Amino acid sequence: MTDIEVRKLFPLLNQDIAYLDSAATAQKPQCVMDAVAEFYTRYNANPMRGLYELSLSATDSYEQARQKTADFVHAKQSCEIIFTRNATESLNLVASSFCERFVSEGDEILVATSEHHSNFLPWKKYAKLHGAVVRYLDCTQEGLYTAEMLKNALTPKTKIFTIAQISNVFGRVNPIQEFAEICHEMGTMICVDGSQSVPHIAVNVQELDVDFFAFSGHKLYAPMGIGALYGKKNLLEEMPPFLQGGEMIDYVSKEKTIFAELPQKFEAGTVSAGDAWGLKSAIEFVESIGFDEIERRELHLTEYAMKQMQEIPHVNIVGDKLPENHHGILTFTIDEVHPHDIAEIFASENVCIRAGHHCAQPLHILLGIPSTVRASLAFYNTDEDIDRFISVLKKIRSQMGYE
Amino acid sequence: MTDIEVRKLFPLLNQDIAYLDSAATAQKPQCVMDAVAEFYTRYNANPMRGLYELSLSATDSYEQARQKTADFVHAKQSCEIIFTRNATESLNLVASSFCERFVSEGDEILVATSEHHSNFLPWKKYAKLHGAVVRYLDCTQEGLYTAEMLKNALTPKTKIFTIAQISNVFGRVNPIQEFAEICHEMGTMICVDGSQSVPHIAVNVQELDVDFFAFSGHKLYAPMGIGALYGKKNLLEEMPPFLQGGEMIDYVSKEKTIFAELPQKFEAGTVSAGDAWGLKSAIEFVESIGFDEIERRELHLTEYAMKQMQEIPHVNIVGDKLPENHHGILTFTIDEVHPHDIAEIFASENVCIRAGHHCAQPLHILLGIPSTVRASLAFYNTDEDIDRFISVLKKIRSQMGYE
Amino acid sequence: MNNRTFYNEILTEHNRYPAHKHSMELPDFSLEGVNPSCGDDIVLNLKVENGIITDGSYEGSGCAISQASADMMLDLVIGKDVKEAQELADIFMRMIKETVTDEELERLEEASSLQDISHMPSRVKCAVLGWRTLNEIIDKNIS
Amino acid sequence: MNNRTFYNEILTEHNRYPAHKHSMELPDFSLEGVNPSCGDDIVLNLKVENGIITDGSYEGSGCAISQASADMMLDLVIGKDVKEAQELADIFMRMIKETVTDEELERLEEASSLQDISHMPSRVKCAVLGWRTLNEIIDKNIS
Ligand SMILES: Cc1ncc(COP(=O)(O)O)c(C=O)c1O
Ligand SMILES: Cc1ncc(COP(=O)(O)O)c(C=O)c1O
Repeated sequence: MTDIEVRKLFPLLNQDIAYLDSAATAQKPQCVMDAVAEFYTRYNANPMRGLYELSLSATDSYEQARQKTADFVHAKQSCEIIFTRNATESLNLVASSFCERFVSEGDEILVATSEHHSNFLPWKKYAKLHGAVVRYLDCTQEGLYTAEMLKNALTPKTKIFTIAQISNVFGRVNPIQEFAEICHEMGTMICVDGSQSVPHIAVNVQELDVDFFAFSGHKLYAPMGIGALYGKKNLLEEMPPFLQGGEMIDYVSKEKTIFAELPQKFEAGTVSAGDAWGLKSAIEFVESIGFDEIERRELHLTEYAMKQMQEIPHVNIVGDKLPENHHGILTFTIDEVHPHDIAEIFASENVCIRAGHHCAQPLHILLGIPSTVRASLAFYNTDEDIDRFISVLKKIRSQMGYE
Repeated sequence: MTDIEVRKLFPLLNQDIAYLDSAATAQKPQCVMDAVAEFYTRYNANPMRGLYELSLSATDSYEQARQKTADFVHAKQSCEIIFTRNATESLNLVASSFCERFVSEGDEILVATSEHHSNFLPWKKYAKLHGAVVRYLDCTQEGLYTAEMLKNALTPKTKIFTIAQISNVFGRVNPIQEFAEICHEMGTMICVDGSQSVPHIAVNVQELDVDFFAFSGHKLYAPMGIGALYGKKNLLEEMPPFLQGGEMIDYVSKEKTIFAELPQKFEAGTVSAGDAWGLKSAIEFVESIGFDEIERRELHLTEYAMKQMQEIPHVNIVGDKLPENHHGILTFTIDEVHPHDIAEIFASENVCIRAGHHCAQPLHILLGIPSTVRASLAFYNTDEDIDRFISVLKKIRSQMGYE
Repeated sequence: MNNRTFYNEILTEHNRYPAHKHSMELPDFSLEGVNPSCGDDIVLNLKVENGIITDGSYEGSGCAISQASADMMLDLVIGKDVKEAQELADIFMRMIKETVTDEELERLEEASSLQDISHMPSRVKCAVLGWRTLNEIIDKNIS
Repeated sequence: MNNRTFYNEILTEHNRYPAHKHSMELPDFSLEGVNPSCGDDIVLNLKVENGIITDGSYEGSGCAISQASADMMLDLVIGKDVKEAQELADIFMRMIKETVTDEELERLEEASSLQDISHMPSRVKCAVLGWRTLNEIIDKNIS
């Protein structure tokens, strides 16, 4: 695929802009926007309960989206996919319901220190509610977690270990399959935050043998407003619901409630069927490009950018030295220049990058850096975007009066 | 406005269909679909944290949507509007956070028996967690709640009373302003489920003086995937967050968390900015029609339908005899015919109505009817839709072998 | 989708004038079958002697499809041995899944009038409720 | 939006070579000002005698705008009486809100170079941090 072919698919990118903030949210291809409109034009009704044709179509399209999502991450059954608003809701759901069912006084929850707040605060909240303790697994300065480190941290009391497949600061792939094996040997469950992995690499939850896997649609070219939680059926079945309301019960009286089967048990209220239809379209879009092509393009761009960044004095890349350990995520600092000033100068040239702690404040504390700058790529970026990024990067210190 | 003018605005309705299930979800005007696409074409970025132009536009459009929503229900300040997925999430949020802050052992929560499961199950869940008791306020067979009834039910231990402004089974407007006054005199807070009222009548939360007010976008011509909770600022400020994760904190270390200000405190993770932009467009659409016109059309249709229904033997309308106490919600039974069979026969003629307990099972138990059929109107319906509905209604008993 | 014909006379007759909808004294087996999602609820009663279903009845409430289907089922299985009843249940289930031959269909007699339900995913549960309950009784107690 | 010029020489000089960024022994007043959302964090120290700000300094960290703005502010208010400092703070705040006259602007001297911040809603907090902290000290302790 040529750059021009790729760019044509993303209407927002047809302007004078270098969008390098895809780890925050991805731009949307036209087909995804069309799919959302298609849902409302052709299938719109409240799914699940209607007997009329239109409601059956709405239900059917929603369940097709679920099946597509299940296939995408290679879940065994579609009822193992719970639709949520975003990864944050997925992680709140699993933290709440898992802890309510499986965690009690004195237990431990192990959280990787590099986690996004969304995979950290919910565990802290529900650990506290159930009298458990949150412990942390620190990584090296390069963002490395090893089997050794994990083995040393697990105890017989560790009920669950939670870690991102790819951290939104480092971009390195953690060896989830190995970690899952180690955890399961200790009787520990493993929850994986896939927010930054599903847009970049093929995921197979059965091969990885993870117990839970959460991600957002909007980083995967889908609309905002839809996310997913994969969970192993036997675990989800044992867990109590999270949100309560319409569509998630079979019977309610003043005294008694019988919850619906999976997956409805975890989807209270009217579902976001339009956005789910958009997610289906986004997954089909990604599949039509293919992860081989996506990885090839993204690795090329990452290499192209890193090689130049490494040559600029006073620019320090966070994480590993090798481009293949970044998956398009380039977090960095510039000596003596505050990240917000860096971001502002980039912004003035219409290069969209992000400054701050990227919702990973405990990691920044561990690294001893209050905040950083992050440029993050998707396969729709081009060498030209990188050139633009590098040319601004080179002049930042001089613009701030240094050298 | 003529019927033809109205219908042209709703692409899905341009087919051989009588859509009479708007209380479940409303059809969407073209402008709303266009707005969602516009967001992704022009403003798409992750709101809140970026310093670059596009992210500022995303933030700005999201906050414009919040301001529009605040103005629509006449909130004093836009930070009193929390965006959620739907009314169900709004009600889970308020039940969780209100109970955590204000409810303890031995307190009471008073729930109207006609409530939708979404305004009933969350209160039950969090009441239990905090050792409080849920009590019920029953209505008459006609769906009437009076000041007298409420006064008799409130006790000094009642922390909050929750009731829909319009029940999704009866369609009658409850006297919320009067109820709020009664509650406040007793030191009880009042939470109102506005899911069925915002599409049909003008709402002013300050005049009503309610403490919380929840609704969904999708019943108000907006996309699925966006809802709102209004709460009085001083209460929301005192309440702890619900979902936890990105964007809702100011500072996090391993040990310490400082939550963000309103409204971010309650909006964890990436927000549904595209759907919020759709909600803004939907509200503008409703405002452009105007509630005078909406109420006029809907009352006409309700009258037209009810008059004919009342003449058909063996058809029993649930609730009040007067059309003005229905707001387009026509719940009924037919002697000796099961509601699912009724719905199926309607479905076979492409008349979209709904059978079941409409997520109001405790109410059905109170009424002594296991399930009912509901036709529900919006201003986009026409006399022709009603004619079609009535003509099927008339032949149902004979089709089932009666008479 | 229009003019779906499955509310035909066979169905409405069984619904209005069920032959087997009554209580039974001292049944050998009795089991409740429920479709929680739509509220159909029946109790199936059977008398079985030497492997033969000698009598049967049902009680409960639900839509015409669930009630008529249970009634037709009892018409069919009363007097048959348990193994044949299981075969018939199997044929009925396959009819719903559209994997049935014309010969098999004939064995279902009036119950074959429910064939069109296969196009109505939301009503399949109603049609199979009686059969599912029958199967459960046999699996648990007899075979 | 392009070529926004507020990283000008005045700003970068104050950021690189601040005149007042140091600790102070025995200040009369000392207050921490924080922008939690972007991490700017300063401690403002003041000496006040007979209503006159005789000396001031700040410590802390943050973006160039927050640091340079605090430095320019101290340039301006040291030697002035408290009432005038308040007036200047008021002018600065109004400059950000774009309700300021040219004459008023002149009174801000170098600090007026931050005028363009008014177009950058996300950086306004940074620019006013020092002034907000100054106001807080005066309101709480002096006026
Ligand atoms: C009165 C009432 N409350 C709450 C809800 C729940 O709304 P949602 O499913 O959009 O969360 C509904 C709609 O189903 C309703 O009618
Ligand atoms: C690793 C990781 N986890 C979780 C999230 C939260 O995703 P969302 O904001 O869509 O809920 C993000 C994105 O911000 C992320 O990068």
